[in-house]
Amino acid sequence: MNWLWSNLDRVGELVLVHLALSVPAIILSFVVSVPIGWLAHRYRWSRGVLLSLCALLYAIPSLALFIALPAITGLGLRSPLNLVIALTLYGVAVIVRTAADAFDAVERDVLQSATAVGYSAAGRFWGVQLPLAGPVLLSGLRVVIVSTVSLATVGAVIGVQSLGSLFTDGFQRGIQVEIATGIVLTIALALLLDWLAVLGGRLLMPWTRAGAARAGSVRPVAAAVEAS
Amino acid sequence: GCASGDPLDSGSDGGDGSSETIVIGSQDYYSNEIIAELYAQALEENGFTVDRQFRIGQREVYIPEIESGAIDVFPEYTGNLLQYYVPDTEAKTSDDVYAELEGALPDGLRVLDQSPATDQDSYNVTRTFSEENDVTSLADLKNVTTPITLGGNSELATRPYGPEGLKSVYGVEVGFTPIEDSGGPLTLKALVDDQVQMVNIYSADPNIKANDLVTLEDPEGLFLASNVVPVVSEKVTDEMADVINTVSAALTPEDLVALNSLSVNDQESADQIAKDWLAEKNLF
Amino acid sequence: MIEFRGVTKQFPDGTVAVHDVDIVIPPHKTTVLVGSSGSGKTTLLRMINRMVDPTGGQVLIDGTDVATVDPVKLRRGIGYVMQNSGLLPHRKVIDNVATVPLLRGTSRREAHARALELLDTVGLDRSLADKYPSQLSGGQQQRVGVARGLAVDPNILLMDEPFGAVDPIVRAELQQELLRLQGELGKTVVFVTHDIDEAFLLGDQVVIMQQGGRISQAASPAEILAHPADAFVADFVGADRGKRALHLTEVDGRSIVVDADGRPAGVLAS
Amino acid sequence: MIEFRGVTKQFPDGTVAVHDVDIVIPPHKTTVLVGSSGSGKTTLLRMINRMVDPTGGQVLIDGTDVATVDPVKLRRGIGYVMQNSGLLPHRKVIDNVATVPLLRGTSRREAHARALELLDTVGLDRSLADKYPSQLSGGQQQRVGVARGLAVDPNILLMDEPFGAVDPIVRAELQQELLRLQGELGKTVVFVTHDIDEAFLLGDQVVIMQQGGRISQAASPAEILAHPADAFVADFVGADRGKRALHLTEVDGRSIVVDADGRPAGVLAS
Amino acid sequence: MNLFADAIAWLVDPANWTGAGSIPQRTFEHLWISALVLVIAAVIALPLGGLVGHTGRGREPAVMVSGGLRALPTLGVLTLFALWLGIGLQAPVIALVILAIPPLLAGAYAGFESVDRRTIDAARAMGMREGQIVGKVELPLSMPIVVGGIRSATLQIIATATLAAYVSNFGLGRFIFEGLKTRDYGQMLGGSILVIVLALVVDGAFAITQRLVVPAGVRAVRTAEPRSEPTRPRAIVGQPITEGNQE
Ligand SMILES: Nc1ncnc2c1ncn2[C@@H]1O[C@H](COP(=O)(O)OP(=O)(O)OP(=O)(O)O)[C@@H](O)[C@H]1O
Ligand SMILES: Nc1ncnc2c1ncn2[C@@H]1O[C@H](COP(=O)(O)OP(=O)(O)OP(=O)(O)O)[C@@H](O)[C@H]1O
Ligand SMILES: [Mg+2]
Ligand SMILES: [Mg+2]
Repeated sequence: MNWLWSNLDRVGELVLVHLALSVPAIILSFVVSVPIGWLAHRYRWSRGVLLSLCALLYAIPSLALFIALPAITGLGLRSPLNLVIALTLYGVAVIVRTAADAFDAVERDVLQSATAVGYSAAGRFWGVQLPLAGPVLLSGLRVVIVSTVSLATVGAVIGVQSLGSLFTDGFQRGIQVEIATGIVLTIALALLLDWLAVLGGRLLMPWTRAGAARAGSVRPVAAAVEAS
Repeated sequence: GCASGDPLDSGSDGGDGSSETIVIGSQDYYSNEIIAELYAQALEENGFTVDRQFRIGQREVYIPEIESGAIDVFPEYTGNLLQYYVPDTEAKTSDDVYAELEGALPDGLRVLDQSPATDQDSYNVTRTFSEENDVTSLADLKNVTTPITLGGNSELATRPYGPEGLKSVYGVEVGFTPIEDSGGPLTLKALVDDQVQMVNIYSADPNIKANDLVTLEDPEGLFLASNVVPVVSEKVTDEMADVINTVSAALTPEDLVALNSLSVNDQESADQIAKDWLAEKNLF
Repeated sequence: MIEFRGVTKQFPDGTVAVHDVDIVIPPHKTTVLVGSSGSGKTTLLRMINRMVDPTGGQVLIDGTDVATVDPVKLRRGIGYVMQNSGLLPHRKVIDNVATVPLLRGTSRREAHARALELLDTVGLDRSLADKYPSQLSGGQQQRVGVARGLAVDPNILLMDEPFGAVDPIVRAELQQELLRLQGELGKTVVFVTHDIDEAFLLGDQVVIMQQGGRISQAASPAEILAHPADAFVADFVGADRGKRALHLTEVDGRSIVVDADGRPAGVLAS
Repeated sequence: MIEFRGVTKQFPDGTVAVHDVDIVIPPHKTTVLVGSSGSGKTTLLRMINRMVDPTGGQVLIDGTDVATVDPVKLRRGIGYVMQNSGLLPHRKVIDNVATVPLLRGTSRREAHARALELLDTVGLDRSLADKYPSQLSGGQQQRVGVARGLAVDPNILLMDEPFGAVDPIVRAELQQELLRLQGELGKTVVFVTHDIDEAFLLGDQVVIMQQGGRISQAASPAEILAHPADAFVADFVGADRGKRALHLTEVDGRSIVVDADGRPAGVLAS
Repeated sequence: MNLFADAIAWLVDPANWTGAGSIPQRTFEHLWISALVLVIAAVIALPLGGLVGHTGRGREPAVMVSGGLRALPTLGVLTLFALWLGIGLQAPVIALVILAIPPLLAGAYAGFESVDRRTIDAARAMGMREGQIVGKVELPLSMPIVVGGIRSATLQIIATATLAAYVSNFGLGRFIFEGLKTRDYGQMLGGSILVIVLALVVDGAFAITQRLVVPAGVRAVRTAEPRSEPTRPRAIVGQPITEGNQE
């Protein structure tokens, strides 16, 4: 415990650094994935290709990507930008499939009816398709938030500061409290961002709350619970 | 207040105009950070402005940054640094190493005075092992009949003082198990649990004493001496150099072990450890 | 008046959904397209607002070929109601009703005021205005759909099985409501169903379609019953079998109308 | 014979789905439970095969309280057909039909032979035996569901809106098929629907249920039409309004039966 | 791009294909630890997820656990357990099991949940016992999603098993750490390529398995989607809206 009290400054600093690494990566991967997901949804043939590429991306060991990336981007090894790019790539790998599913999940009838009442193609995308894909996109975003915050710690192995530095340092010095602090803070940070995303989702998509209220009141399937 | 760096600042933009700010770096290693902190606080005591860019990582990462001028002061170790520039160096003793190092540094970089404190690779065995096999020196290992496995960071496998060196210099054959905590608690645990019989631990590591390990002597000079030494850029003025030299001179090998112990055993922060030591030594 | 002139639609995969259709849909009346699944009703309907473009022939509205009109503009002037109401689930009821006026650039205030009136028109309580579609029952959603279709006061209202997904009791209610509304508003309604009862109830003109997108007969319900154009129509409306071949029987002093299978169809008014 | 004696069902959440129901379901006849959504029809039906256990009263089959019978055994002896056919999507048609005999330990060979016969019985081609349910049309699936319900030659067949999800034309076909089958087999059929037309067509006895799980009237269709027990029933069957209040009119020399709204209901046989 | 040439050179160097610590040995080790972890995690997560999906109870906790575990940084867990347990396989196995549980758990409960309640209802009405419902109905019908969960867990395990090398002398991660520490980036990248190839091969094997274990009828549902609709097919289903919309 002694460690924690004498290092509050450093811990606070690392939390900020960690945020600065993961938040841009989360936002970037979301922004990049939505159009890719839309492509996969819109053009069936591209779906297989895009989703396989994502699976491939996902299979790259993080450590390897952190090292190989500078060779491609030309950035310094220690540049946090590398890490942000790598995390973004992983985020994209995670979220693209969900994004495609999100657009698939929008009911055709609703789109048809939007067309029928006179939405233009662009108007329909922004006004109908995107918001209605929102709930599923949000679920994808939440997975990305959690996994990105957690994955960002691996950068510490190659010397990019983050909450992961508490693991490597605690490991060298044999301070378990330090590692535990890192773990707890990583989880807390992930859950905090996740909570913010949920909150944002509620604000931006008020109809989902209304829908949930009704879904809850729909009568339970009689037999599932009843006759067992 | 993020002293150790704005995360989006890669540190490659060295000359940001304010000539009085001096950038101090450190390895991603607690002991090195403490020394860097000593320099930093000493300089601050004397009215200089310091920008701390600590915990940068391995040598291959930060050396280019020192060379590019992004970092002005960096605590180093003479032997290890020399090997970085001259992998097949023949120098062994403190003075030889220091002398050769001065010549080996690229233009624009220099080392200040080296400190008496050393922190170099050393091979350690448990007291039990030492007594049972009657081993106190690397040369004695020849007589050990049971197989010996050496534990240390993976790079040790290819270093001149690694298994190859042991074989060529002392004629000892050892196995090798990589353990990636730079001679930290995991290495120690592996040794104590007899998963490995000999480990590479930095000589200033307080765990050697705390665990009653036996550091094997190195009569043939397998390891080069490695004293603490600051590498500095041209931005470091004579006044600054004086301050740092004063610190270096005051730092004894025992001090370094004690400082490390404060970090590992008492879990104090580098900042606190440095402050207390400077106060105790009453340097400025 | 809507006029189909030799209209054919062949989809890219080769399916001929509508084959050489000629028909006139009179204004201010309800025309019902009826036929079994896949007979091309929806396709025919959608050619009116250019959701589908014909591969042959012309569709004219008041003499203008729709092919010459910008589809988005065209659609904004034609009401459209579909089976599952097609409401936008992320918009409140009032915004759903006001969708097209808003798209057209009507001020929010005006559009909302008009939307509230429309809720009255279709018999919905104004308190529902701030709910989301998912909070409404199926029948209420359908009414909102109708209100939306009426929002720009279109001359033409296209309805594609609007009551197909609600239960029979609510459906009966909605049918009555539509009859009342149509009595008041007198729109040109084109209504698709595959329920012959519904067609007979609502249609001034009933168009019976058969597989392959051909029209078998287009006439008033009574005429179709009295003189089915061919065996397919007779069979389809059931004139010569089962439920529409009726006779009378006495039960406890009341005249019960009974079908060919002996099941009662109703009571004869004395 | 199935007998309900003072049967009540209150769900754990407090909903009273069925309230103090007394009714006798005669053997070898079709009894139809009809009523609007939520009136407790399904709950009543499920108490027969113990998918739901009553919270009050007794359900007797041929004098035995079902509560004393092992539910699994009970269910294996009672046919059950539901709305979406409830077929197992990962089993071929033939295996679906043979499910219960196989569960009972009949040999595979025998069960399959019987299943093929049953396909004939419900009017399905034997070539469908090796298809999966998803490869069948809705109507065909429903027939397979009926065949499965008949597989153990049960005395009792429970059908919960079996034709609720197929289109009206197919539905009419299936209804005729059921009438034919029942003419041949003479099972005790309990049939749930909320379509009063279907109830009148199929039921020897029609049980009209109202909200809160109470029975309003149980009688033959003609009786119900002639003498509705109360205003609710009269309204529900439409005897005093709209489509069942009929009168005659002449069109081109034929007698057309027309309802209160002036829409034709059929042609009077001369 | 020079780096990639180094990597290829390292990969084709016959010296790296024989002896202790050779590519075949490391690959085998990597597969071995991945399989071990997968089996342990599956034994924990699959029955639990199946239970949650079958009963519909405990869904909230299951969602929270799988979400929360996802947030657990593997590196932290690995180092913490390594401090307690020392070098060797125990710490990485524990860390990887924790990593693998969320996708497996989620796959299992989502799979069981995805089974149409009405199908289960019908099975019960026919007189199937609970065990038979699980074994003959829910299990086969949930297979596509359950196997999907296993597949994604496996991919993660194989990619992350490289971290095992941080605390043990095991697996393909050794090449990456050795390369990192000795600045032999060709070796590092070569090692990474091996991991990627391994992951893709295993994933491909899974794709084939998935085909085999998914009941034929369930597959047919997807291809013949419009027909499976209980109501009449809607003509436009499955067709992107292009008609009249070319503006
Ligand atoms: N976009 C399309 N591409 C290919 N074929 C289509 C398309 N849309 C409809 N069809 C086919 O055209 C025929 C007529 O379809 P349409 O939807 O007009 O029938 P419908 O009478 O409305 O049927 P339902 O009563 O089922 O709604 C059908 O065979 C259908 O499969
Ligand atoms: N398992 C259950 N738990 C709580 N309430 C239930 C349950 N099952 C049914 N109910 C309630 O009991 C009442 C009767 O339901 P039931 O399913 O018997 O109606 P129904 O007449 O079959 O309706 P529908 O025509 O919609 O099928 C309804 O109010 C329903 O919400
Ligand atoms: Mg249609
Ligand atoms: Mg029901």
